[in-house]
Amino acid sequence: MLTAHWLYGITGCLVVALGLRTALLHALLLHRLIGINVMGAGVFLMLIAVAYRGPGVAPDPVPHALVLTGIVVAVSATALALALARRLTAEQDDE
Amino acid sequence: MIEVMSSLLIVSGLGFYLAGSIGLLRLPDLYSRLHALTKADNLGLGLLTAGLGLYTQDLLIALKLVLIWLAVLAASAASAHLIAQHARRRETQS
Amino acid sequence: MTTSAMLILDILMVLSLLSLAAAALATSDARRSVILFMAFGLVLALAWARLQAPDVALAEAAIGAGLSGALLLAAVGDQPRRALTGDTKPVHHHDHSNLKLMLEWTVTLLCIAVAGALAWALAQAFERAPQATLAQAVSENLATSGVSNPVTAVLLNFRAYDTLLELAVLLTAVLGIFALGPARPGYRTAGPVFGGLVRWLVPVLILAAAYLLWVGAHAPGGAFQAGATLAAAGVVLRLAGQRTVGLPQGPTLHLVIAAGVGTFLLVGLSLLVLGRPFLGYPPAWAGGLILLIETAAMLAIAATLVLAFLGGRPQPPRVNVTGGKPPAASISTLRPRSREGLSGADVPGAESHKHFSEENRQC
Amino acid sequence: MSELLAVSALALILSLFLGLLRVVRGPGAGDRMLAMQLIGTTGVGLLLLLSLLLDQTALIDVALILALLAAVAAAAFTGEELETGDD
Amino acid sequence: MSDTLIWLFALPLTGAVATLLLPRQATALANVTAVATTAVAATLLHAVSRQGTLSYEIGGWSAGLGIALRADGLSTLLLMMTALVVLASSVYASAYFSKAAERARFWPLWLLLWTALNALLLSGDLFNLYVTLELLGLSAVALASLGGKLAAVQAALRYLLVGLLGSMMFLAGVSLVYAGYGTLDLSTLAHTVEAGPLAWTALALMTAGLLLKTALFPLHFWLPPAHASAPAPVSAVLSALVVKAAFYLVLRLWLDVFADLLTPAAARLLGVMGAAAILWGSWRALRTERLKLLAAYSTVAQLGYLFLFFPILLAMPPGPARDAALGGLVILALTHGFAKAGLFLAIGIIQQRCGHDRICELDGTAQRLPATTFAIALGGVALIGLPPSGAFLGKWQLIGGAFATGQWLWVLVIIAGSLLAAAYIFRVLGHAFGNRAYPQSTVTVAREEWPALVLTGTAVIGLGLAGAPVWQLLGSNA
Repeated sequence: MLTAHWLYGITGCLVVALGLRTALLHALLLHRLIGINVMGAGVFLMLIAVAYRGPGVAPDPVPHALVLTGIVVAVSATALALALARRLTAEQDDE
Repeated sequence: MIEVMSSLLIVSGLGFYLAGSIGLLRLPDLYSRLHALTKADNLGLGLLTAGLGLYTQDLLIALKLVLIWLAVLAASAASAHLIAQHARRRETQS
Repeated sequence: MTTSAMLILDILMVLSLLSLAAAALATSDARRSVILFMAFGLVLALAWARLQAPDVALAEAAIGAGLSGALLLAAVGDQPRRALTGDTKPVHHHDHSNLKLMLEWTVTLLCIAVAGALAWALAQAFERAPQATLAQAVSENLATSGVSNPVTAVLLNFRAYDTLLELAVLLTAVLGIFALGPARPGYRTAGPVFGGLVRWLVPVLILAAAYLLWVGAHAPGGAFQAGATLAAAGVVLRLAGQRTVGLPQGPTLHLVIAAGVGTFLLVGLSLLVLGRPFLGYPPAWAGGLILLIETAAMLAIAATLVLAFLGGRPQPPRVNVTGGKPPAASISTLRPRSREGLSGADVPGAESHKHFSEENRQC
Repeated sequence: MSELLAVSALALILSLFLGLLRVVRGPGAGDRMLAMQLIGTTGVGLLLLLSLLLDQTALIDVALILALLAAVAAAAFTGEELETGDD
Repeated sequence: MSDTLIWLFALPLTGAVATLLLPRQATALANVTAVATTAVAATLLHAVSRQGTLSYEIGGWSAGLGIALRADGLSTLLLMMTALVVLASSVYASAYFSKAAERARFWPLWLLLWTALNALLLSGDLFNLYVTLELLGLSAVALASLGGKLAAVQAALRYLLVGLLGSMMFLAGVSLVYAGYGTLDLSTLAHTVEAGPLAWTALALMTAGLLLKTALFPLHFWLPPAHASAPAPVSAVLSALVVKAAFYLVLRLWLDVFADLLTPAAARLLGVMGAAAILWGSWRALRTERLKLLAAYSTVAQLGYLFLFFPILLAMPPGPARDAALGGLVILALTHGFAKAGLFLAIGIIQQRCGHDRICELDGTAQRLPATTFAIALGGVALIGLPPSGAFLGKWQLIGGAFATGQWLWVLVIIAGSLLAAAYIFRVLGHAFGNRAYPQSTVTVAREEWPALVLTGTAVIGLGLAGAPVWQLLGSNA
């Protein structure tokens, strides 16, 4: 019975749902973007919780590597979205 | 003996941490919080690292701990100053 | 005693994560939301540490708690000044039409269902607890991978192809940013206090990056963490008023941002031409090749993250920015033109009418 | 001794929780950033404790990065962006 | 021979780096890359048709620990279509972008998009597929925003957010799979997966994410503005290939990996959404004022046909009839790819020559741009599904399958959709052949008109004749 991975895994599920709700419903762009990032964090929590094998046991390194990749990809996407948003405001000001 | 010493250091470090957090919550405005805080958390971390360094008895780790403490000390002094300056500038502008 | 203390610690950690996520998403003030999101990232880094994922904790400490916060703060940057000292409540545009309310409830129920299904599935997964996981395969092949940190072995050897494509994603993002316009105007030159901070923080960050790169072969660390730390040095320099933050100009800049993908391809294809599998390092060479790729990847990652913070190609000092259209409003006030949101109904072609004016040549 | 470390970690996360309250409550952005500094330092302390508690030396490196990046975050928060006309 | 799998993604990626580093020679480099990659794709097609499925273990690590690439009949056909469409669009784009700066921005992103498409079609690993999806999404968004106008940027931003949401849902499903089965390799997973909440949730999440990316009604709202406001060659590739890549993954997951736990109800849901897409997309295409938007809405409708196959395929027992239906699906997808790409390229020419793409003001286009108008007509033949186009074969299989499995309701949808398609195509042609007198001279087949002609010609004639080889290729390693 490993309580820690349950605790963090279920938290991951809840965090995914929180992020998803904002990403779907919020009117403001920045919040949607943060929502998607929070959703990603929830997925990462699930993955790392799955990798956890209890105190003193080496965890599964594969999910760790996947999450690292996921973090970098998420940052790239966020950066592109912010650049698009900046251009969009500039274009709107031009109107 | 060393264990007792390090325990004492750690526990007193924790005291400063808690004092800092409570101060942050209870004190009325930004500037008083700033004063309370910078002292509390730096001392807290200082005592904590001293205790932990004593406990591990590993020179390399102790060195790293000192480095971390110095970094936090310098960084938090500067950032506290910057935040205060920033807030003041906003106040005068508005 | 220890276990119950850890249990309470876990519960508190999980509660902080949930409440920070909820708070960051509930507030309608952009800056507040970003700060709360940064706090969320910080606690997340602690959670990774707690779950014995130090590699991820390093990346999260550098990116989640630091860099993406800086990116988002820069995006909120041009907000009306009053929002900075006191959080004046922004005006809410709540039109409680029945349709909108219904939509909100439907989506909320959907999200609850998603959380439930995820938890249910995860429960089954924990019960199944697959016996032959990849962890075993990783540890069996670690000796021939060229590094002793299993996470680095997965990232740069066993699943190196993922990492190659991930570097391509970074390259795509930075090229997309370049195509969208020039960099932000920049920052005021640092005052004495800030200047003092920069003077020691930047060299320490660079040293830390080099350390993380080196240590990644046998301990937590590696190209990503090092790249993000190096990028932090660039961000600090930019904040202190430097314009180009040490990035090269023109073609050399392209060389740096393509360094990760380029080196990876060069190594992989050379091995292929020499009769080995693509990215199949000979065990004796693996360590060196991985370090080579990681160094190039670190530079590319750092450059990309800094460029993302600048918002475009760095402008050489004192050359006037022409043709740039820096935004006056902030994106926090920006709404997608249709109010329905992502889940909304069909958006007809109304928005494209402006496109007519493209080039009004005679037919 | 490990018990002491565990209880200390618990105390630190309580302190962190209190700091988070200030981040959530504000009221000003400055207050929030100040509280961020505190939870940054608390996080550093917690990481150091965890590194001994879980016997993971690498967490000391995490603490170092966290400390450095907290300063970067503060700088990002207070940086004075130029207006377009300032050039 | 299996080295071709590596070159298929390595060549465009190398080309992307090369065009970035040598912007002056970018156009030449990109065209060389396009020809070389197409040659590799043709080699692969040849090899797969003779030897069956090819696979490659990257780094020499066995699938599971490492990542395996796989090319079977389905993925090879799509790879070939991708190569031909991108090659033709590259030739077109070489003339389309007039400024050197535009070209320098365009080519690296273009080749990165191609890398993503090929990597996605080859990948046999779930997490790797997530990375390729992100690469595809980001490069597509960056290209779509190149138009630079407000509409383009706005559409690109929405496209990005939808794409990110889709990939996150996909990743959540992937995480569940790894949690429960301890593997990410598709073929290993196909053997170990078993019905239960875990597999259902994982499949539902991945499918939902992919449906968002493939713009199946009612998740299509982002597609028309994004495809209509991008530069013409980009629109061509977005409509012909990018949405189809996500569709391919749905097909892969449903028919190969999770085949054992599908229920008719789930397939029927996809069918209903597909039917709604056909009717709604065709109706909007008929009502729209702009040619580009028409083409974009028609993409929404055409994707609907592909999803109609799901309830029919699932109702059929494995055997020759099912293989024939699957072949019909692939031919329909290929035909649409070629026809829609050609259509967008042709519309781009009209837009450049006339300065607009309003349907009601197209009068006289047939006299001015006969070749381009002919390309539009050919594309129209394929979209309606008239013989001898490949779409005719595809729809024939679809109708036959619907009757065979007693689902005749779908037949009505197909007929209605085809009639609507005929209506919107003839509306365009009616205007184009309108005989308002224009003083300008006739443009004979110009260099940039060729790609559109070749693509639409392939859709109508090439694929109409190539039916048998396609079935053979799919059957040889089913």
